[in-house]
Amino acid sequence: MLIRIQPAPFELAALLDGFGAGAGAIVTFSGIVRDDTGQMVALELEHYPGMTEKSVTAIAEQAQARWNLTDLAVIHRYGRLSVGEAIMCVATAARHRAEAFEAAEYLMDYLKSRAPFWKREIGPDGPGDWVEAKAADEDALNRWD
Amino acid sequence: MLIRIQPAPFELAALLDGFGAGAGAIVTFSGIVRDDTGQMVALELEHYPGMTEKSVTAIAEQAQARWNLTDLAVIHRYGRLSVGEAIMCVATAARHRAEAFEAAEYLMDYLKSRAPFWKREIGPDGPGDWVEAKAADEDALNRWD
Amino acid sequence: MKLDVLYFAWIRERIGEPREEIETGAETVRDLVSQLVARGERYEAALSEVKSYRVAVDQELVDFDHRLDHAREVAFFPPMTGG
Amino acid sequence: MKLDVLYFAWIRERIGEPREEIETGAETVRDLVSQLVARGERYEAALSEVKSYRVAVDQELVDFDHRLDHAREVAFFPPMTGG
Repeated sequence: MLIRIQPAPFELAALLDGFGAGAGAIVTFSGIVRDDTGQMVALELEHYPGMTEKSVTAIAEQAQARWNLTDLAVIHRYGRLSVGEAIMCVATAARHRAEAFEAAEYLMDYLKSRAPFWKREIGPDGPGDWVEAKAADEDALNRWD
Repeated sequence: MLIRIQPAPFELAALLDGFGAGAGAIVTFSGIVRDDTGQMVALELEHYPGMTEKSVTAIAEQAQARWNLTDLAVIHRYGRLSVGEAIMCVATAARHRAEAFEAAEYLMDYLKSRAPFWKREIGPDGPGDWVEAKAADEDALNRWD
Repeated sequence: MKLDVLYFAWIRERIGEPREEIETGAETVRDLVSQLVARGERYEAALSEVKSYRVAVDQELVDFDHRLDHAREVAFFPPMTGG
Repeated sequence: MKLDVLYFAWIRERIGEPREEIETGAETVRDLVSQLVARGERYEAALSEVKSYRVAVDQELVDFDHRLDHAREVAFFPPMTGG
């Protein structure tokens, strides 16, 4: 299991090198800074040092307890990220595809609403609005009950 | 949209270079040759030249019609593949994670049971059993009706 | 009518060749299967259990009632195991 | 009891600082919130609407009835937007 909370960019390829030996299925998810309005130049991600790594690790351990994974990785960045840059990624490895897909979706649902990160849009004139949490993201957690 | 049916190995990293511009979410799935019995040295993948590319393209087009994808790729190999080698991969890019995940799972479910590939296990003494299709894989298609 | 008939995986192995040209008056896939099975043991071993395999006509999956009116290529193969 | 109180995102902005040490006799998170809101406008703007934010005690998410008996660090922040 690899958990990294870092400001630096990462390479998915480097993460996957040697990842999940013995697995039949590897799923990755990458979250990318998206400009929906044409007015955004970056995202600023604030986080809660100390709690962040702890809560991401707890989420990853829940996924490992629930599915039979041969490997699991989470990288989540913070700080200022330009449009088009990768914010984070998860990777899951399992014998069969259903396990790898479900575990990756579970990780994403929990990271989205339970890991202490807050996004703010940065426009051409500086900091703009904080991104609001969506009811749909909170609801997505219910499917895992 | 990129569709490749080939015997040669591929690099997921190369596939993802420039993939899905404008997307907020990229999902990849890789299928790896797995040795469950400790007796397998390779898989031999037979396919139906002519029909293969056609049916994979049709499956990809169905996914594009169903979800709002900014990009989509499928690479599927055939021929002899050693344990640990990647058999195939799909990649999907969308604005939101639910679309990217669903489209990737849809592609996998259809590629598994509707693309004309047949796997046979190769043991230390040569060709062994043909891999049998699983009822669960056929059933998995029902969720998309 | 002349048809290219293709066999894959264990169906190919049981019949002993990957393809052959067949002269047939079969109206449907089912008729063609009956004609092939009547050819003898190898074909019977490969094609008599219709639930164990699939059929494509001109590279599209079809069912056994599919008509062969303008068909050029018929393929028989086990359920797919891609991915 | 002395508590480290941390603020994040728009809560930090409204209060005007990221953390402070607070001397309190609050038994629960709810008591602490009342005490903070009573400090004036900035705190009221940040913390009076309890449905708009979350609380962690010693880096674990808790609800407003959570007791502060052995607490050392309390954090207030908006619903998370990670991923």
